Amino acid sequence: MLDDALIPEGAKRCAFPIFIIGIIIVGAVLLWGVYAMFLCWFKGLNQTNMNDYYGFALWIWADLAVIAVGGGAFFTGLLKYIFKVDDLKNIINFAVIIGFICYSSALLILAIDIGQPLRGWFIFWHANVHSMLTEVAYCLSCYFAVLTIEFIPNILENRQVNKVPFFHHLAHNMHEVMAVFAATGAFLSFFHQGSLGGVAGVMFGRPFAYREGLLIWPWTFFLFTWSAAAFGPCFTLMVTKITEIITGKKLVGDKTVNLLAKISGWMITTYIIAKIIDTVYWAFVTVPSMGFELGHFYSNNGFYGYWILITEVILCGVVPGLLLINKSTRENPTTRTIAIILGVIGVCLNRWVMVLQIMAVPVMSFDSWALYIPSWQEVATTILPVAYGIILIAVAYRYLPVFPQELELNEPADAAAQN
Amino acid sequence: MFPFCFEWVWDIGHAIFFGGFWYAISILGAGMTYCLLKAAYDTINDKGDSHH
Amino acid sequence: MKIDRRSFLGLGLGAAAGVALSPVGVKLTDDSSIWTQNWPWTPVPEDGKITYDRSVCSLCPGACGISVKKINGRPVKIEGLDDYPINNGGACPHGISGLQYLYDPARIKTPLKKNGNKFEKISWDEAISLVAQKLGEIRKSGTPESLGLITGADSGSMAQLFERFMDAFGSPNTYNMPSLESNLALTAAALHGADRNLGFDLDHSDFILSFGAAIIEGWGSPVACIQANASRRERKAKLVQVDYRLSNTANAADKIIAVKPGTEADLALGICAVLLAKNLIAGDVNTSAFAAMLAKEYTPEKVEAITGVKAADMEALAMEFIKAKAPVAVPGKGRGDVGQSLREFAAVQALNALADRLNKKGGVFVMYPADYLSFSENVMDDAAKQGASKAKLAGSVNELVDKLEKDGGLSALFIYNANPCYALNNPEKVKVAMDKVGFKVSFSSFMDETALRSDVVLPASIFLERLEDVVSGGGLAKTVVGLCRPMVKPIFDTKHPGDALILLAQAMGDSIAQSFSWNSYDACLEQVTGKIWDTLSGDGYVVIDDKPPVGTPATDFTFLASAPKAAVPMGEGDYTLVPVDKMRLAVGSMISSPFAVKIISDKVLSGKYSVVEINPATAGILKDGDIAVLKTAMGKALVKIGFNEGIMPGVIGMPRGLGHAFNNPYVAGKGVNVNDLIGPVIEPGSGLDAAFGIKATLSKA
Amino acid sequence: MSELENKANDGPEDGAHHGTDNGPKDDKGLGLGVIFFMGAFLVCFLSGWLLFPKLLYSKKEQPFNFDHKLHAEETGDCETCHFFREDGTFSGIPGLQACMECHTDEPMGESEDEAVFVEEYVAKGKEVPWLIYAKQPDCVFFSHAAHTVAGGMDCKTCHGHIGESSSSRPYEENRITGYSRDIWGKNIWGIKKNSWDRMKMDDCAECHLEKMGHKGYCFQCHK
Amino acid sequence: MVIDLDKCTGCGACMVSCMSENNVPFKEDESDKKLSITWMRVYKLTNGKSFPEAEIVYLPRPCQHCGGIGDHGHSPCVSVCPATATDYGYDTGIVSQIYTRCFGCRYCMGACPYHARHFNWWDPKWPEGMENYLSPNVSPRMRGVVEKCSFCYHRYQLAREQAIVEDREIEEKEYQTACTTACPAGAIVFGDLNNPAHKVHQIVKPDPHPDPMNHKVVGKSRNPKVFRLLERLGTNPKVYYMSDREWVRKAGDNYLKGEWENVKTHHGASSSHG
Repeated sequence: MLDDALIPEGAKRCAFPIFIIGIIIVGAVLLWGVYAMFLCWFKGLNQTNMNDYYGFALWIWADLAVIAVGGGAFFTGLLKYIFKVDDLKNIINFAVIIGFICYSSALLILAIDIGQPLRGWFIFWHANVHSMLTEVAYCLSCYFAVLTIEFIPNILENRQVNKVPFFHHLAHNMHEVMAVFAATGAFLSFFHQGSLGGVAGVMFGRPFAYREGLLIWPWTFFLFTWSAAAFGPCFTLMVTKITEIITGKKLVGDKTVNLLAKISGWMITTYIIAKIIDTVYWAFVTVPSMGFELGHFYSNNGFYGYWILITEVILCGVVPGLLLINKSTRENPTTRTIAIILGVIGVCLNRWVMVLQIMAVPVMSFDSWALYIPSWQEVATTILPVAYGIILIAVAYRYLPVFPQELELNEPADAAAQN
Repeated sequence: MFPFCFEWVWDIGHAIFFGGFWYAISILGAGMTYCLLKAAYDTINDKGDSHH
Repeated sequence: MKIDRRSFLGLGLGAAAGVALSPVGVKLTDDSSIWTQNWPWTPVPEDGKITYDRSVCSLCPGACGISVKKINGRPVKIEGLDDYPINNGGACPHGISGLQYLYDPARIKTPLKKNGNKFEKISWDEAISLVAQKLGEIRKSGTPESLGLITGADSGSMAQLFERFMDAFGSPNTYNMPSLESNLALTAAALHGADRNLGFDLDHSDFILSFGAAIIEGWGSPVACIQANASRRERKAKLVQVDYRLSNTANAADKIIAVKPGTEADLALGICAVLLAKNLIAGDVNTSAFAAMLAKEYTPEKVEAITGVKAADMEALAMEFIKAKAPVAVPGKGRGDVGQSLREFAAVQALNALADRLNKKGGVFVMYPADYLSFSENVMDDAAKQGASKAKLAGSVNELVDKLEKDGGLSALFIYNANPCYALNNPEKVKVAMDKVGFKVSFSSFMDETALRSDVVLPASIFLERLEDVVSGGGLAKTVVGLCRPMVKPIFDTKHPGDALILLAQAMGDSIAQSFSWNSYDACLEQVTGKIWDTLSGDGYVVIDDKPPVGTPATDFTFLASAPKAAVPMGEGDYTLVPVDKMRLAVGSMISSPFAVKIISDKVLSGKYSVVEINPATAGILKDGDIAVLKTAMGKALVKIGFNEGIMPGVIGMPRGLGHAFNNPYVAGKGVNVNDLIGPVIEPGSGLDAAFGIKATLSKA
Repeated sequence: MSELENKANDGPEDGAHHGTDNGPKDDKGLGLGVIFFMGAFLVCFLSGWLLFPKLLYSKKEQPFNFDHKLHAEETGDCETCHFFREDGTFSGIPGLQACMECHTDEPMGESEDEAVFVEEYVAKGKEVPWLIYAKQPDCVFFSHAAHTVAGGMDCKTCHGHIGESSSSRPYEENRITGYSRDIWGKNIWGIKKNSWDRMKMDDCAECHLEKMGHKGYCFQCHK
Repeated sequence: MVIDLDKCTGCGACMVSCMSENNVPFKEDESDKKLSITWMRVYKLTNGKSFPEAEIVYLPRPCQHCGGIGDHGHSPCVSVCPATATDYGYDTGIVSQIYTRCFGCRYCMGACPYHARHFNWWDPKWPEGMENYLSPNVSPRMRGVVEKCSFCYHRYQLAREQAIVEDREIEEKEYQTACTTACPAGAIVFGDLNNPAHKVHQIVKPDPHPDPMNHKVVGKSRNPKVFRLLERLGTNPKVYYMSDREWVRKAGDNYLKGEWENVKTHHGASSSHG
């Protein structure tokens, strides 16, 4: 094949043309998104269906969602390098790549979302340290730097690149001190995941969002960090599963998978308990003190009903949690996969509620519910990162030794793999 | 962001926030610098083959 | 040696490092953001010396004093003029938007001549000589009376100048657009004798009985009325609103008397009957025939049957009215202009007369029109004398439209301050009538529906560009003459219509020229207002009269005694469609400004749709926000359903002032013109179009 | 890390099979790379420092030369021409009318600037299109009254010694932002020595903090 | 600022006056109010009954210039702005902003329960020639930034300059907002809430102490007819509303079933002194 020299030693990859065709197909979707992106930049945000009631909409949700599911990177890193859970080395590379994709996407979406992209740097230069968004911006960009650093060695391990002694050594040395980077990453993640929760929690003008809390941090701050740590691994596992299906190979050993699933399970369960407590306190103490009954937030409109609360907390919270802490259901591929998918849906739904439902709920007694449907430009720019992610994973998988176990798990002569 | 920025005030809020920020930045910076220098050093010392 | 990729790598890195350590990055980052802060396509208003200049607004009959803020002589803001006798500091949304009219690119920028169905620009000289020549031919043909004039101006020097031109030319055919002023004058003429006005002393009344008059929504002199209402609340004076929907006025009222649309007159007469029966009426005016009719036709039971107001309630209301210290009954539902009947006005005024409220503080003033203009004797040659002495073609503008539509009769027509092709009911008919006229000259500032149909347009400077006397009207209980001053030189190649008229007259030559011997309108104004010019130009206004006239005028009830029929709404249908006047929407010859359109509620205009008020109780299958087909004998339109608990079941309220059809994306092409759906019902005896509404059907689109 | 190292070890030999460049060449390449690096670095570095500022700013001459020194001597102070209006707003650069209070349609003196003034502007009754060195953007509100009257500040503090100049220096405009160069300051890094070298927000803030104890609220200086 | 809702006729003069005073742009279609920039918006409230018992009230809503919880100046919008493009003036109590600093994240819009903040979704465009009426006292905003009512701060600046050159204090009548001066019904009263000589203070009689029933609330009115919008949230607005009608006062905030009956008679403590 054309690119043999680049493909990891001994690994089987699909024929180059097939690979290219795949890339082109996904690339088309990517270009569509890029086109929409430029429309938003040059014509302004009138290209979206946002309005003065929906200052935050699909994009901010996408942002929160990808960062939440990207949380798998920092949490896995934390376990691997700080708590020395060595089995995770089999999935850490992939976790990092996924994290890298999620965070780069998040930054891109933010760059499209703001009305004055060329002034975006004001958030750093003229920072208001009391704003949760400032905290988000800082930690987000710093942690993205960390992810890049964590990703570099993997790139340097490409067969050709690695031949350059300098790069070879660089990769080696970076692995040596990776723990330090991972620690910093964990620290940063804790804060920006949290402050993303804080973004909603501090809005005391918006009873649906407002939460009491600890010092300057509303409870949502901790809930967001926690949920990211809990559901992030689910996403890592889900993407691994998908990759395995597409490549038709086993890439990560069951031991590792089950371990991560178990950890995730316990995190989810503990998180959801906290979440339930928070919701109950909010519903029966916080909100009534502002003159609202719980029903106000789930009635008199065409979309937001109690179903969304139940789906998020019970169906996509309690259920996956239990499925994953229970040994038999965890080690059964079907139930495990179901739990993982439910978990990912759950965390995305939580972020949706904490962005869009807040905007939809009327606060003034004479105001009314506001519902919104995104414009195609918004949808396209939101799909853009997905396409970009697929391409990056495809390329990484093809040319980098992402899965240390790949060779041993796919002993001799398995059929020519598909990409 | 910097003490000479318009918004900068010497208060606890800025101390904590930017303290954390610059701390993180310096660790990352130091870490990378170390790796790069070390890598350069190794490259020069072992001509091509690196045995440990 | 060999240049490999590493050399290029070095090259790239070197360049990057070099740039990074130079000021380029920092400076460009900063400058690019500064660029976004000063985008060349975002206007930067010129700064300078701030001055304030005073004038009078003549957009509507309100005649409010305004203060214009200028920067280096450039007007930037209009506000109400403090201690001006009419509006003392207050202003309305339309007056404040004045500058949008001034700078509107949709204005007519030069004289125009119709060529086929296109307009072509011509110079003023061409325009004037063209019109002069056409009119010349008409005079030669010996039928000067075939020149018509449709005007919205009832008073002031411009109205008289046009009259003078018509006389000098030799035509009696001057017609006024229906307005509250003209309706009140007609009422006064019918009850108290010709050439009088009615003024309602709302400021001092302690019990206002309004028969649907939208007192705080544009009735009469809007700002003055709103202020009267505000002071009423402080004086603890009562307001009782007779209405079929919760208008803002009804909402502000202490009590609402719900009547079936179009039966206000019957209620008024019913109250008269009660007072008569209880013998609570003043003096012994010649009420014999009238009294007999009241006693016979307007017994409480009969009135209840007609109006739907409980007999007991009506009697109670009558007693409350008569027992009040200074009660006054106010006619003219909505703005009191289109769709009014003399019967209704007269009935309400009769109530005032019987309750002895004429020329009393807090009552109705029967006033003589402000007499401050003294034109020199009009020079009329024989042709003029003959023509002017001929009978008018019709009694009112509505009858004129009928006449023209049927068998023509005018060979030329002037239109000034009027937009009959929009403002009259059934505009389609008006357009047909207009097409029967050979030669039409418009003095409009904007290319409105009527100007579009004229053959020559002599564009008028707007009030901010001209000098003019503005007389208060609108049922005010005082007469104030204000001076409208030019705040800027005309923005476009427009002229003061007075100047245009003078030029025209002089171009016509002989006797007409002699009648218009001034060298400019400004000179003319100074001369004809000689008596008060100094005060007028000094203070900016002259209060002619603000006290109750002395003596009680006689009242002649014969018109009412003749038992005029009430107008019945045309057509079939289970709903009655009625137009609704909104303060935020301009009507008549005035077009809403972009700002006014911007502030219209989405319960009035939604996208391209007019929203109609309908009580959910009688909405049938229709739901709030549905698009529905509204059908009447005159035509049908797509409208949006707006549920409104505040309107009488079975009634459809539709905003008036929308649906303009000309080229201005900010104010036209929005909603439908309610007049398109209503057919005129001409009232015998007055010639008024008494169509207060029309039967209609609604069906889901 | 184990297998990573393994891979690293057999890296070079493996490369040899494919005949791509290996060990020794690398160093040369690197050396050459270094030379290229230095070259590119110097070029970009210097152009960034020397050429860039030239490109960024355009030079414009004033309509004609104005002698502040002379006028100051004649009138004795700044306020005669740069006065406050009754309402407390500042008149800024005087208009033709103000000039004509002293000037006539006859040139005063021989200078050709005087001639230009009379022929081009006085005769034609045209305002002189002065280019304002201290022009702030539209978003800025600056009250001269608050600073010079209430605050008792000296014109020089912000405007420097323009009052003593006898000739008008060229007006430099930033091609991107349209700002006068005086706002950012002559120094390309925006470093200033005197209070009047720069007129950016930070300079206002600095002084406000010092004098008022607070940098001020948005609307105090923005509109 | 105090607005007498019983006087307000909903004529809209305040909105127009505001727009022409502050260079607010307009579009061809403004009927989607969620995309319509109106610093001052007049809401229409109804009591839900049917004709002829139906009642309405018009409620003009400028920026409420919140003092935030405990009136410490942490307004809902100010505390969240990441770029310090909006702040709370402790001297005037006005929430001010720098349009050129704002980079359009719209967090403040989300945080404001009154929808008082509006985003420039489009480039402001005036029909050819109409930009001639723009006022130099307020800078036109560009696409992509948030804007809101400023209590006509520029009028304060102009009054201040006059006062400075005449070496005196600003008088009450010298600084009035555009909506106040325009209102034909005289429904809007504007002045310094802390100045006992000013009419607003005399009407509102704000209680300077925290409300014993809700410590977030400061400056509760001691006038039983006066209320604020969403007072319970602790936003502490500087705009007060006045009405004789109980249902109107109730509509100003949210109450649990039966709660209103207990709190409707609760006002700022008359014992405490301003």
